[in-house]
Order: sequence, then C-alpha cells, then structure tokens
Amino acid sequence: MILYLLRRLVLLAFVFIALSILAFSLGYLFPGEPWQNFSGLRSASSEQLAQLTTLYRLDQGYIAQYLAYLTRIFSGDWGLSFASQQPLLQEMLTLLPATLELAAYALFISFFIGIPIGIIAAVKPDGVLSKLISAIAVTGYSIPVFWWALLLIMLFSLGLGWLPTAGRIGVLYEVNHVTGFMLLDILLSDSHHQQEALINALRHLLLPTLVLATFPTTVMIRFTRDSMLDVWEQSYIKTARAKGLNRGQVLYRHGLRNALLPVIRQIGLQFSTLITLAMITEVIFSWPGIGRWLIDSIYQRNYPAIQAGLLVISTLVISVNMLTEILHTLFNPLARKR
Amino acid sequence: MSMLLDVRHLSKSYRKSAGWFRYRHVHALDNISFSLQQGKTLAIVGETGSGKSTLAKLLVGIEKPDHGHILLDGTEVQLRHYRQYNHMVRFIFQDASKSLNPQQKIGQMLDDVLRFNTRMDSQQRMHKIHQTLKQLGLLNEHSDYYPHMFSGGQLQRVALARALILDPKLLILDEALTALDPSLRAQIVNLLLELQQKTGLAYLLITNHLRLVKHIADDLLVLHQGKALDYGNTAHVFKHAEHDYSRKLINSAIA
Amino acid sequence: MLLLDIKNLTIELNTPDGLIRAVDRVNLSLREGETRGLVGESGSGKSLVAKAIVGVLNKRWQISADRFNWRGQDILTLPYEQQRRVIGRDIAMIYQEPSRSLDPTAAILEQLEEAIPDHLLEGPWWKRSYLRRRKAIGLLHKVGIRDHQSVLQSYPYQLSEGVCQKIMIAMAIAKNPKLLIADEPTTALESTTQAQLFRLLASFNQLKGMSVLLISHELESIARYTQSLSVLYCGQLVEAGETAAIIKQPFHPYTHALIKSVPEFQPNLQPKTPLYALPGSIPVLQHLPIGCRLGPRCPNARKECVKTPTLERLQNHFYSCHFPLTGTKES
Amino acid sequence: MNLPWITTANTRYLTRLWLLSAASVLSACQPQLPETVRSGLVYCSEGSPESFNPQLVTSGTTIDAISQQLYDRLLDIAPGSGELLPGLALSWQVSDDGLVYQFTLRPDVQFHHTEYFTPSRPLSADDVVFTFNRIMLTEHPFHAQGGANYPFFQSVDWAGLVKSVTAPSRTQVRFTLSRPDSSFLSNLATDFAAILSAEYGQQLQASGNLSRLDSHPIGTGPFRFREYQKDVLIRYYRHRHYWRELAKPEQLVFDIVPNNARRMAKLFTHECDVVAFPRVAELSLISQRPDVDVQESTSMNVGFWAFNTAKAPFNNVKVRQALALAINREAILQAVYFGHATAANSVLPPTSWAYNPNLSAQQFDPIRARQLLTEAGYADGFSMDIWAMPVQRLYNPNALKMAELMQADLAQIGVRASIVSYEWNSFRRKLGANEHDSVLIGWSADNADPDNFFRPLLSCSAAQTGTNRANWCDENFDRFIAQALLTADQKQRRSYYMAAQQYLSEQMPLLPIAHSQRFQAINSTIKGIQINPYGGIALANATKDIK
Amino acid sequence: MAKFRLLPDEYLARSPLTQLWREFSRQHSAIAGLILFSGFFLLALLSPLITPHDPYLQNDALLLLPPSWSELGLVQYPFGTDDLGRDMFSRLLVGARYTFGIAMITVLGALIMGLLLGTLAGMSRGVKSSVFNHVLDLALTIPSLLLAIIIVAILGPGLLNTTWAIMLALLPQFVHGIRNAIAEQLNQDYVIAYRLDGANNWQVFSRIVLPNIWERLTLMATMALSTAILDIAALGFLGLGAQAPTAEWGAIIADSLDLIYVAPVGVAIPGLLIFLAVLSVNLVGDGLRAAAKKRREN
Repeated sequence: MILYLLRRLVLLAFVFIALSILAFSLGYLFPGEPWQNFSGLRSASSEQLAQLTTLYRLDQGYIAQYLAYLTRIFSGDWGLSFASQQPLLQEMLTLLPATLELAAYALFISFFIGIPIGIIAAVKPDGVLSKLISAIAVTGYSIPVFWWALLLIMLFSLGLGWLPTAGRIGVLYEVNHVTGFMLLDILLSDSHHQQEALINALRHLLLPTLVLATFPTTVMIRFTRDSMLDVWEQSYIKTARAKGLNRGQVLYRHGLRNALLPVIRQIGLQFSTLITLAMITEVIFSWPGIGRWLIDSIYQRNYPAIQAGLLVISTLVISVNMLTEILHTLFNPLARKR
Repeated sequence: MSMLLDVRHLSKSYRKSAGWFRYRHVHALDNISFSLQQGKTLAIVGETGSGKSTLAKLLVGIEKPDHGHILLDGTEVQLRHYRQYNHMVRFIFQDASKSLNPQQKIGQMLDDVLRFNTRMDSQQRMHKIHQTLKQLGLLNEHSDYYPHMFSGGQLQRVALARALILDPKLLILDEALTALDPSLRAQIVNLLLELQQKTGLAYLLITNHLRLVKHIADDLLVLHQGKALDYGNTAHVFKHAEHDYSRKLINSAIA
Repeated sequence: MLLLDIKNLTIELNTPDGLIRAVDRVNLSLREGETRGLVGESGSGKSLVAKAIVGVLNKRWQISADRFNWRGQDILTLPYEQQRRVIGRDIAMIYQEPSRSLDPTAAILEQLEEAIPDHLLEGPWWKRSYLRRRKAIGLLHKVGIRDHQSVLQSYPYQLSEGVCQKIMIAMAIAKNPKLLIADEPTTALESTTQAQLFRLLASFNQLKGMSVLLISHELESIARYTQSLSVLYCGQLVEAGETAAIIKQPFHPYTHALIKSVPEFQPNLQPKTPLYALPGSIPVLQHLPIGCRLGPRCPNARKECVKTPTLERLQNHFYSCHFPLTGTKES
Repeated sequence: MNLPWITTANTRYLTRLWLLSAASVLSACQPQLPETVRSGLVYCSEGSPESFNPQLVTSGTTIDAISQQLYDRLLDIAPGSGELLPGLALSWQVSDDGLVYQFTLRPDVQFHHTEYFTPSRPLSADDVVFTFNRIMLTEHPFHAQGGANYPFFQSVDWAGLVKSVTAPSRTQVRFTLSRPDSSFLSNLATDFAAILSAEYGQQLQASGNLSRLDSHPIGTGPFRFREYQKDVLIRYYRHRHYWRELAKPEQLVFDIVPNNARRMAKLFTHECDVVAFPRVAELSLISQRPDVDVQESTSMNVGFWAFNTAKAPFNNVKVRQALALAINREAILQAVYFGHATAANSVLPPTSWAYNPNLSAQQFDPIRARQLLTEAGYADGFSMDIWAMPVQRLYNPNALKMAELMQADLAQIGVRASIVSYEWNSFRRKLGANEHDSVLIGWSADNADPDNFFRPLLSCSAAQTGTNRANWCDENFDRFIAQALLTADQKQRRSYYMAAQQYLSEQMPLLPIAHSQRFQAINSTIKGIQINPYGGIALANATKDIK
Repeated sequence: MAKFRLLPDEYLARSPLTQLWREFSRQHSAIAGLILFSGFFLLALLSPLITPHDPYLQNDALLLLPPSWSELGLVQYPFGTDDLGRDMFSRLLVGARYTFGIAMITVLGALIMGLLLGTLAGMSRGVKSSVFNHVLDLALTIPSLLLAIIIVAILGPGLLNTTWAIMLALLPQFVHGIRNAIAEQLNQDYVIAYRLDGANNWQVFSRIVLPNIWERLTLMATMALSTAILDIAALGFLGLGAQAPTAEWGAIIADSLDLIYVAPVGVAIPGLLIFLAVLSVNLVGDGLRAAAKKRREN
C-alpha cells in the first residue's frame, strides 16, 4: 500500500512537472514578450527590464528559465494580472474558494441525490419509475448548461421573482473575507444580521448550485444505476441472497459497496467536468469565482492570468483525481492487487 | 523411425518484479526433454502453475525458450516463422469460441489461413476449405456462418478444421477437450483418433483430464512446478509412477 | 420423509421471440440424508432447477409446478418473503466459480460471519461477536482449512479457487442446512482438489445427515459419491433412480450413451479405440425439438418420439422413453 | 462529537444554518433588515471605474461612479440651465483682463473619515492648490502617478493656460492664467476638477504609498469610500460630516454589471435599485412594469465614427467623405437607438448655443460614395477594421451591432470591413496607441461649454493625449477653436464655432451619427435621483420607500 | 441426422452487425434519437438549400419581428427576425451546419487522429508506451472545455480555432479509448490464433482489431459528439468561438441574450436546438450501448 502511494506520488510529481512545463511554455506561446507574460507588467523601464532579465534568467537557456519559473511558483511570486496589476496568487486565493464552494455543493448534491436515485432506478429496471428516472437523466446530461441556467433565471428570477440572478450575496451585505467560503464567513462573522445575511446568501446560492449540479447529478444517476445493475447480476449477490440475507441487507452489505467503488472514481472524473461547467455557470450568474475570472482574462488578453489559472485549475483537478483514485484503491481490495 | 518432435533441455524463467528494482526469477520450465513420434499421442499433465501453458507457448513459438532446443523432423525450429512452421505444427486453444474472431465468417477465416500459408488461388482455396469441412463432418454452408452460430461441439470442429486445413503433422491441444460435454467430447475424441489412424497425425495433449489421457495417450509426461516428474508409456506410468505427486494425481482421477 | 418433492416443474424464459420452455415437467425428490446427483450436459436445465429451488432466478424466468413441496409444504404458494425465509433457513447452495461467488470487496471473515444466523449463537448478546468469530474459525476447521488466521483476513482474490470453494462450503453449512445444493462445485478446480471436495461433501452427508444435491455434467465424477441419480437432457428428465442401478443398467438411450462415452465405465475398452458417441449436438434453447428432445439424436428414434413420453416407473427406477433399452414398457 | 473542529460555538451555527435553510430560502420577506441594508442603495453600473481620481480619467462610467459621490468641485452646474453655481467656492472674482480668478472657499467643509485616513482639519486653500498643482507641475510628487496622464486637462491645454495656483489665505485661492479663456470656469465646474485632500497626500508621501491617492480616495463628497472589488462592486458609506444635507442612503453600492440584459434582470428582481443605461430597445417594455420607473433627460452627447486620419487611406479626405456617404444612418437610428436619438449633423448637439443649424444633413448615397472612392484611387475598395466598443455607452448603446450594420453598408461600395472588439480596458489601451483604422465611439459633455466638444475630441493637443480618436491635427481647425476661447463675447465665439463645424463637415475626420437621450431605469420605490445632462449622477438624495 | 440444425435459426443467422441493429431498433428512444439525429445531419448538409431567406441579409424594415404565431408576426418569418432584421428561422437552419456539422467534422478529425495515435500506442509496447501513458493521463484530467479555452486563448477566438481546439481536446480520450480497445483485442485468444495462422501485424489490425473495435469507436464518437456540440455552443456563447455574424447556435443565444425580454425566442429556440441535437446523439449512444450489451448477453 505504501508502495502504491509512493508510486502515485511519483506519478503526481511527474504530472505536475509536465503541467508546469506547459504553463511555462505558454509564456512563450502567448502573444507578447515572455517577460510581460511572466511578470504581468505591461511596460517596464530599462532598469526594470534588466532586473526581470536576471530574475527570470531570460539571458540564459530555457532550462534555467524554467527552473527560475519553478522557484518563483513555489515562492509564491506568480506575477501580476495585466488587468488589475494585482498579484495573481492573492487574486486567485480570494476567487478560488467561491468556485470551490459552488462546486462542493454541486458535488454534494450529485452525490446525495444522484446515488440514491440511481439505486432506486436500479431496483426495478423495467418499471415506470426507472424509465422516468432514465428519461430525466438523459435530459439532464443533454441540456446545455448555459441555456438551462437562462431558463431557470427566466422562470425563477424574472418570471416568479423568487430568487436573485447574480452574485454570492446581496451587495448591500458586507461579509468579511476570512475563509472565502461565504456561508462559513457569515457564520464566523459577529454581525447581528447573520441570519438575514445567511438567508440572502442561500437564496443566491440556490440557482447556481442547481444549474451546476444538474449535469453531474444526472450522470451520477445513470452511472450508479448501470453500476448497480451490473453488480446485481454478479454471483456473489446470489450467494448473499442464498445466505438468507434480505434484500436490504444484500444491498447494503454487498451491492452498495461494490457498486459505489466505481462511483468514487467517477467523482474524480466528474470533478473536472464540474470545474468546466462551473466556469460557465459563474459567467452566467456573475459568480465571483476563478472560472469567470479566467474567462474574463481571455477576453482581456490577460496572459499571466490565463497561465496561472490553468496551473491552479489543472492542479486542483489532478489532485482531486488522484485523491479519488487513492480512495478507490483504499476501499477496493481488488485494485490493491497490483 | 525419426522423431517428429524432439524437445531437449527446455528451460524458461520469468522475471517477476518484487518491489523496487528487485526481481524474482520464476522457473516456469526447468530442463524439460521429451520426444514424440509420428502418429503418436503424448499427454502432458499437471496442475496450474506446473508449466504446461508455458510449454505450449514455447512449442508454438509465442515465446522463446531461455535454453534448450526444439527439433521438428530433425531440424531445429526457427521461432517466429509461423508460416513455415504452420505446415508442421498447429495449435488448438482451450476455448474454441474465444479463438475465433466473432466478426469473421468461418469461410473467411479458413480462407485467410490458406492465403497466409499457401500459394493456392481462390478456386483451390475454396476447394480445400470444402474438403476440410467435410473431413470434419461439417457442411459447405457452414463457411457462411459466424462463430456465434455454432454450438460448442461444432466450434471445436471448426477449430480443428482451422488447424487441419494446412495438413500439419502435429497438433497441440491445450485443454481443448476439457470443457466439452461428455457426449460431444466422445465425438471429438473419436474424430481425433480417426484422423490419427488415417493420416498419422501426432498429438500433444496438454490437459489435466487423466481419465481421457489413459484412453488416448501413448505416452505421458507429468509436470510439476516446471519439472518433469514421470515420463513414459501411459499404462506404465499409471501403474508404476515413481513420484508421489504423480501417484497422487493419478489416484485422484482413477480412485 | 421426503425433504424435497417436486412434480412437473416447468421453467420458461420470456424472450422477445416468445416463451422458451427450458425445463419441461421435471420431477425431483430428495429424502432426508440422501445424496442425489443431477446430471446433464449444457442446456439440460440442471442449474435452472437448482436455482429455482433456491429461488434466485431472475424475473425473466417463469416457474410453475404441480407440486413444489419442501418438507411437506408447497413453497410456491407461499408469499415471497416467507418463501425466502424457509429457503434461506434450510437450503444452502454453492456454485461453479467460487471466487466469483464471494464478494471481492469484503474480507472472508466478514462474509463468513454474515452467513452465521443469530439463532445458532448461544450466549448473551455481548458475547455474540466473539462467539461468531469462534464459530467462523470452527467452520473453517470443519472444511479443512487449518490456517484460519490468514484466511479470515484475506480477500477472495488472494485465495485459490479450491480454498474459495471450501469457504463457500463453510458458509453453506454455517446455518446447518437440511439441503446443500452443489452446482458443478469442482469444475474450476484442480483434479487433486476435486476429490478432496467430494470427500468433504460426502463426510457432511454422513456425519450430519445433510442432504446433498450434486449437480454436474460429468457422470463419472459424481456417480461415485451419490446414492441416487437424476439425468436431464434438454430440460427433460430422462431417467432417475438408484445410482448403482442406473450405471449398471440404464433404460434410456441417452443415459446409456452417457455411460458408454466415458472410458472409465468401460473396463474392457482398449486404449485408442473409438468411444461410443451419440451423433449430432445438443440443440440450443431457441431451437428445441418437439416431443422427446433426444429424438433427432436417438439411435432408436421412431415416429412416436414426436410425442413427449411420460415418466414410467420400474421399481425405484424412473425413465421417460417410448422404447426403453430393457424389458417391456409397462402400462 | 469526535470531529475536533466542531466546537460548541460552531455547532450552534450549524444548527442555525439547518433550521434556516430549508424553510426560509424561498421566502422573499425579510424582517428587520439592518439599516445599512434597508436604506442602502444599489446602483448597477455598466463598468468598472478606471481610477478613483477623476483627474485621471474621461470615461463617463468612472465619472458617474466617483465624481458626484466622493468629491465636490469649486463650482457646480445647474442641471437645467447650465449656469454655474457656487460649490466649494462660495464666491469668485475675475480680473478685468480675464487672467486672474480668485475664489473664496466655504468654511468647515470636512474631508472623509475612513479606516485609512482621519483628517485633522477642514478644507483649506492648500487642498485646492495641491489638487491643481498635481496636474500642472511636473515636479509635483504625485504628478507622475498613473502615468502623468490627465486627459481632460491636457485636452484643454491646462498646463499652458494656467500659470499658477496660489493660496493668498486659508480660504482664498487664486488662479493666474497666461491668456484669457472663456471656458475656464466651466472647466472648473466639470466633474474632472474634483478637490483632493492635501493632508492625505502628505500622509501618503510620508508612508511612500503614493498610488493610494488614486485608489483609496479621500474627498469631501456625500459618500466615503469603503471597498472596491474590481469588476464586482464599489461600496461607499455615508459621509457623516457632509457640509450639505447628509446623504439619504447609509450605504451606496455600485454593482458592476457590464451586461445589459443582466442589468435589466437585476432591476426586475430588485437586486438593483437604479440601472444605468437601460437598453433603449426595451424601454417600452420596462415602462409597462409597475415596479420600475424610467427617467428620460436630454443629454449633451454625440456618437460618432472616427477615422484614424493619420493612417492611409483615411488621411485622404475623399475616402473619409465616401465612407460617410456609404452609411445608412436612418437604419442605424432605428436598429441601434430604436428611435430614441436624433441624427447628428455636427459633433455639437442642437441644444448647444453654438450649434450650426445651417449644416446640411449627411446623405446616404452609395453611388456618390463609389465615385469618390474611384476619384481617390480606390476603385476596387479596400479592407479596413471597424473597432467597436464592447460596452454600452449613452451615445452608442450597441457599437457591435452598429458595426455589423455598417459592415453591410460598406460592402456595397466595395469596402471590406472587419469588426474588431476587445475587452473594454484593452480596447481603450489599444485605442490610445492609435492601432485602429476607425472606431465607433462618442463623447458626453462634461459641461455646457461647446469647447468641451471641440478641444478634447479634435484638437492637436488631444491627439497627443489620446482623447482625439480621429488622431486629427489640423491647424485651421485649431485656429478656430483657439480664437473662440480668447474672446468672452458669446456672439463672436459662436461664429468661430459655426465655422469650425462647417469645416469639420467638409473634412469629415469623424462621422457624427447620433445625439442620444439619456435614460435611467429605477425601482419605483426610489425617489430623489437626479441626472445631470453634463454627465454624472447624484444619488445622495435617493430614498427608498419601504412598505 | 447429425445435422438436424442445418438450417440456421432465424435469430442466429444474423451477422453481429444485424444483431446489433435488431437490438437497437427494439428501443423506441434510440430510434427516436436516430431519426432526430438524421434530421440534424441532413439539415447540416442541406441547410443552405432550404433556407427561405439569406440568413445574413439584414432587412432594415423588419427589425425584431416577433414569431409568426404572435399577432404581429409574418408567415414568411416563422421565428421572426433578430435585431438586425435577419430571418431567425434561416439563421437557425444554417446554425445546424455550424454547431452540429462542425461538431461532426471535429469528432471525425479527432477520431482519425486518435485512431492513428491510438493504434501506434496500442500496437507498440514498452517504455515508449509508459511515457505516452503519463502524457495521456495528464491530458485526460484537464477537462475538454478548459483545454479548448486555453487553446483558444493561445490561437485567439474564432470558429476555426475552436474546431482545432476541441479536436485537440477530444484527442486524448480517443487515443486512450482506442489504445485500450486495441490492447484488449490483442489479448484475445483469437488474435493469438490469427497470428499463429501466419497473419502479420497489418493483417491482424485490419481483419481483426478494426472490425472488432468499430463498435467501441462509434460509442466513443457519440460521446465525443455530444461533448463537441456542447463545447462549440458553449464557446460560441462565451464569445470565444464563432464570431459575430456567424449563425452558430451558441453565438445566436449570446447575441439574443441582450434582447431576452423583447425577443425570448432568440434564446429559447437555439437553446432547444442544441439540447435536441445533444439529446439525439445521447439517445443514439445510449441505445447503441444497450444494444451491444444485450447482444453480448444473448
């Protein structure tokens, strides 16, 4: 097991190196001077330029430059944003929690709604309920997320006027940025109006979460259903039934465990899709997260930001992937075999 | 009479990783020698891990031995030259249905075999195919069948047709009879015996079905953990096995 | 007393092309303490019968029977849950591929303990888990596994098929079943292990009076361990009776062929001579002949064979053939 | 509880969270809102401000967001008549030669108290001197901050005009000019001439954070700065020691929503109280809603199509005229302005006193345009870029759409136009570098003086500072507007301006397209908002009528 | 009598392909999806021939005409006109060409490239393939849209760049899938048997591997197609894909977004079309998967 973890870590390191090489080479691939793309400075005086050249080792070979780049990345000097001229790392650290918060709730929903519904659908695969669930699922993962978001906004915000359309919380509420997670920050604040702020934040959260959760939830439903049906056909399930366990016990002790193992892996794969969808959702709901920031950065030709955003998001996605894979191995004795 | 197949001091070991950069050598086959005459049947018996499958792989040339020689008709075999080799030795798999491409009609498959290995024109090939099918109790129409359209016994016949269409001298049957139903197995056994009598075909039977071995094999080789334990005339080995393991194996089947 | 008494069991498969009668009016009975072999080649429906008894056939199969008595009680008429309870309490089953019949993600201990019903644990509840563990170890010992410590902590993939099958047996006998159904228990095993397992099953039968229904497609491997025998062909019962009597004098051409095709039962057979074999092959489910299903392959077949023969009885020997190999057909 | 991070306090929160979430999320009624929320006003603006110092900017978005809210000027403009009113200056005298202006300041005007600055004294003449010296004196410590770029002041040649600003006493400020300038007072009343705090400047100088002067503003206006998140929001609190009547809203938030549709959506869901620049296409729809009021006012602005006259072929007057003739303005007025604008014949709106009514209306004549192109040597046409603003502005609510229409028109005369657009800040930056062929942009007046249209838009000095999008520098034209400034006689000035307009319509450095109305959509519970025709919006008197 | 089953039974007589079709055609949803899919496909091919108006012709006289079911609409303009007077119906028809057609081309391109690379990777072993694996692992973890966005960021927005970007973004999953499928095939007994028959690599590939993986390829292609449609539309919507006048559905939605109150049709219908296009692809894909599974079970 330790060997396995070590191997995973080596792989992870390898992947990160590849990723950082990619991010580094983007500095050259993007239009503009490399020093601009690395530093985020729009213009520099000749002294500044000389200073950057030594700092970035631009006068040396690519390998030296890459090493200098790595050093900067690890020391937290990610350069400035073209658009705001603020340090990128700080900017992203304030934005990332918003995305994570949204993604986490959506993942939560996909997990706690998708899986049970998938199991229900698997109980009677030819029943009306199961067919209905399948139909909803295929609708859910076929619907373009931006259109879905617009439909919901048209219905719930503009038509019925129930829910707000944008942002994480009403702009008149002022919440101190502590963790970056809005609900947590509200709970941590000492305001007397915590309750109102919380309600307000939840109202803002509802639609984006719903929109973002649609795809992963429906995919999860289908995946769980298929996985469950698959497992239900296995002979160890028959064995368990023959032992005299009732349906619920079999489901709980043998069915779920085996059916959910691939689901754990699925979460890792879902996460990367989720982040992409979050980017679109953030744009539509004006959610101040890293996805919207990244897309704005593209509009703004903010190359240092694109570079950094890529690095952060990919790292996040890869780490989550790796984590779920390790979890999967941890729970699955078969995977430990190798 | 010259030996059709002569195997001398065959050894094969695999490297198995055992942690970081450390490897363990597993001796799959250790100094195995045997020979087989034309028109005779040699059975190789042993349990999983005894080296049976490795031996089969070496004999058909899927893998190369570490040491030792394989002589066919007195000449050493150049491995990997299936096309020349194929006229001598053919291999029959344990599961006939798995050894046939589900997307290919039987006729096409047999045609391919001929195209790869002979210079016949299409007319001759068709003729040969029909001839072979008939020989195995199948019909011309069967060449338009896909593998899934055959029953288990027929599939084994198709597999035999595939092997025999090149008129080889030796057939290697890797557990090819084990999974068959008894009545079908009897049919195939009869077929094999008949072919042997008619054409002088030699069989190398890799199996652990000892009851069958007793009936059809002339010679017997008992393998255990890569080593040859008993080797000799079937009836003799059955009666006077030297090694405990051989006796145990024989007893479990006969008792 | 008859433990199991099944009359005219019919199992049909619901396919898009219509109903296929995979098992056609099969009778099967089993006395307490009896070891019965159920022999048939592929497509004979022997596994279907076994699964029908244990009630694990899926919904595509329709089961009907004139009588389906378990210890005098017709279980087909019972409500589903009660049916499950009765079967779950009294009948255990082991399968062809033991490693696939064990949950790959659960340790052996867990699966074994799960098979031990609460009512067999005598002791206060706080000692239950300890007792359960003791019992699990005891079961392993019973099936001949000495190294219980490492086996209990293992996962199925770490064990050989033989050990897995022993564990399956341990799980099966955990609840002291009246009947153990073994569906081709040795097919996946080495020949040395096969014998071990048969001996193990036989010993449980002798020591505990547990009835065993042994299912196989190889007549010779079970003839030695069973008292009585039922032979199926393509879903039809062709012959049933005392094992020894059948082997000695089969009435049905199929049984006859089966016995003759095995060299072992032919002591006078010279090596390398042709074996007796029925022509043709076993029909597939979708294309079963009408009447006596052996008809097309039967050496004695005549016109009458398009009608399904009824089950005849000669003493304790049942057969189903218009033209039995011996004696006259009694009316 | 075996989870270490759940403390008892946290569990209380968590319980509360669960209790609240289920039932009350959907319910819109919220009892006992905090005062900052209850009286708070949300103004949904169309873009982020570029700076918090109006001296450094020209964009209407920035001016709307900062000038009237954070700062005061020496003089104010009466919204209706355009007359000058006392602001921070109680009174002023002009010397007879028009070269010396002396202002008397209002006493007891307090600067903002914020987390980052606490003023020790009220407004004094030093502050005014500090403010204007920053613009004029290159040696001023703050002068080089933000690139030493003061677009408005440079376009009116402030540094050349004003010789010195001095403080004879604590309440007296004296401006000495190098030549008479009839637009001087009007320029002082513009939103750009906001008064900064000298004391704050000193404090920053001491701590070395010079850039904070423009990012963390201190002024005397009705609101004080609280926070700014780029592209998200600006938050102001009420200035409690304001010298005028205190602002009604306790909190003022500029919610930055560049997308029109989204801004409208927020108005309908009441996330916004006031929405800048509702889409004219939807005005009829908006006015049908009972919960929204639409305010309309005339506005001094012009939307135009400027050619980069420094580049070939746009340096050829015939090409410019041909391009102008090729455009179907009527279609544009319908499709882009939805009829809420008048066709422009001059850069100057007809409401200005210097407007030249004799200018012939611009023609739509593709045949003539082709002829002109042939004469200019471009019989086969040519390829060009039309830069279209990515944002909505009063003078041009949808530049991209306008560009698409023009693209089709230009294709008629063989000119292959491609549309170029960047994100607004990049757009402006690249525009400033004169990378464009032509651009669809416009201008909103900062004060009532006609000079405000001519000099910033088309003078040589503006060509250098970057507000002259036509990149046009013409001696004749510069002479007209310089002469107009030298005289205080309105009649005489007018004749100069008329001539200038005539000259422009011949030279066509830019094609004026439309003068648009200004609209504001507000939640009907909000009262007391005023639009200033010269840009800027006053929100201090807005009250929310809460039931 | 040995051949009593001489005439092949009706079901079994079918080739694997016809069996698949039979199982596929049993599912109503799959057939509905296939019909819809064919409709979109034909539309993508023929749309320029059947548009009633020039989709790019601006008609100043008919700005923002409501759809014909509204009282103010005209029959000639079933979905009305947009804010530049262009016929919405024609634009939507032509949009099939961009959103659906380009997605098809993209997938096809990715498929061909993936087949090349996947085959190379699948048929070769050793160190090469392990390095290759890790590169693939990296590429697979980055979501396709994100990858597309990054490529667009480098190349600049535009439909052509989007096509390349999505093609590249889809490539890893194709390579991965094809490589696995090929590796799986190569492990089959029948491949070894075929080699023993004397087949060389090319013969093994063309006669065995390819016919046996095409089903997987089709499945992968349907999944990729739904991703591609969604990605093209999403990029168009974000303004990174198809640019202004191009009648790509996502771009039309983005265009119409400003007029959502005046002309909600402009948002509703293109979105519905994207949805239906993706739905049809998914239904076909699901149907195919179910049919393949059923066939294997029989």
